[in-house]
Amino acid sequence: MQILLFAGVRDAAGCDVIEVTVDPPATAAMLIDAVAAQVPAAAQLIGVSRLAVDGQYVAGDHVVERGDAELALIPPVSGG
Amino acid sequence: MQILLFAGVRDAAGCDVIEVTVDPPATAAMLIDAVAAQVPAAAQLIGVSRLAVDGQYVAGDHVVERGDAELALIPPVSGG
Amino acid sequence: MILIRLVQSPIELSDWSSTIDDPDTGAHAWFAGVTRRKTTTEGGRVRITKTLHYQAHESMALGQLQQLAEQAMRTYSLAAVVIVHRLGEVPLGQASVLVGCSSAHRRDAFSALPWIMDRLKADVPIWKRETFADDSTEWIHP
Amino acid sequence: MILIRLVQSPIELSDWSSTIDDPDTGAHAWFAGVTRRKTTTEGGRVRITKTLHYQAHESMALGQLQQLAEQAMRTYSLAAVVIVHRLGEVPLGQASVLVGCSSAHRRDAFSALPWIMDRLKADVPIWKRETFADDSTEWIHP
Repeated sequence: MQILLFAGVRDAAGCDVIEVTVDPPATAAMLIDAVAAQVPAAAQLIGVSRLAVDGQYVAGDHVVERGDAELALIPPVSGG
Repeated sequence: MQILLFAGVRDAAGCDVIEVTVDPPATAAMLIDAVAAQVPAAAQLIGVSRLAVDGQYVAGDHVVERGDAELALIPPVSGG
Repeated sequence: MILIRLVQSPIELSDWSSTIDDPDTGAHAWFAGVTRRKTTTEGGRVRITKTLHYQAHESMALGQLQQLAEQAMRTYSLAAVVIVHRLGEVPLGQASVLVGCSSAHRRDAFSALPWIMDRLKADVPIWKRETFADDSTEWIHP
Repeated sequence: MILIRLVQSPIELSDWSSTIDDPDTGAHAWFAGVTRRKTTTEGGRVRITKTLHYQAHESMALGQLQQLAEQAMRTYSLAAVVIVHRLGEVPLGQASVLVGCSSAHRRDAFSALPWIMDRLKADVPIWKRETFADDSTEWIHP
């Protein structure tokens, strides 16, 4: 599954989007762990990030279905 | 002593300034009562007004000295 | 920086917005009190306002505003305060008062604005006369 | 009325100030978050900021801002809410965010502004990268 990356995680990964593979059923927490495994330099920041599905935050135990939903990894925000 | 009038009290009195006479020592409360006696139509409003001496509110027992201090009767305000 | 003004012409926020700029502030907050069409009385009746007129004891109002601005600066660690009050006729939808302040952090600016407005409405010798839709008028003495 | 914008150019309050006008509102309140020169770290060290850069998940940020504006409208009986956030480079002294709202009574507008800013800073996917005086950069992930 493809996951959009932002800010510190994007810089650490060196790309805007990352491909991760997890066995279904894939929970948000599993996807976040999979990203952390691929970008170990930002593992701590990824550990405090949230997953958003189609623009809405989901809990760690949310099961992400395969399909065309947009997945985004949202590290702690600092707008304003 | 001359006392500046404003808003509802000014309209009821029909003038911007009123002359009142009280025996010294004149307290703020006595001056306010003297204005109320001269403008009975606004007595209730005058009763909830404050006296200001040279732009500062004073308490009812404040003794007003004769001289060139500016006295103003300040009914409840409604700016903003 | 404190800026206090009583004005007879329309208050445009854009004319004043740069007055509170300061490189060490991160928060700018503004409040404008605007002439409202409807007032609901305590009895629940809706009165329609046609226009407002403001009168002041001008020298005392300037002094009282200066005092409360100084106190707000100290209490809320503000870098700047501007208070502009309009006098005379204020048509519907126009601002009668504008208060702005800047601070390093937003909590201070957010706390200062209501504090300044509460004090202004309690102590600054300015009075509002409402003209209602039926052309009756009334000085407001809350 | 809700107006949500992400912009790449300077935010001028005067460009937006009329957007919250409404004849039944008596209170207009604005907050601008401005790039500050000094930041004091938790350890008490003062860092000098040279410039800021903002990045967003734009579609999600617009959706989240719309949701929180709708919630603010209901919670505080607002007539209008406008939220404008700048993206890209934001030089010192310029606004990164502008929030405005109008309500019948001032308490609601005063309460809504900090509520909106707190929610924005907690949940809206926008990130700030600071460039310090020594040209080092850092994404802020509080």
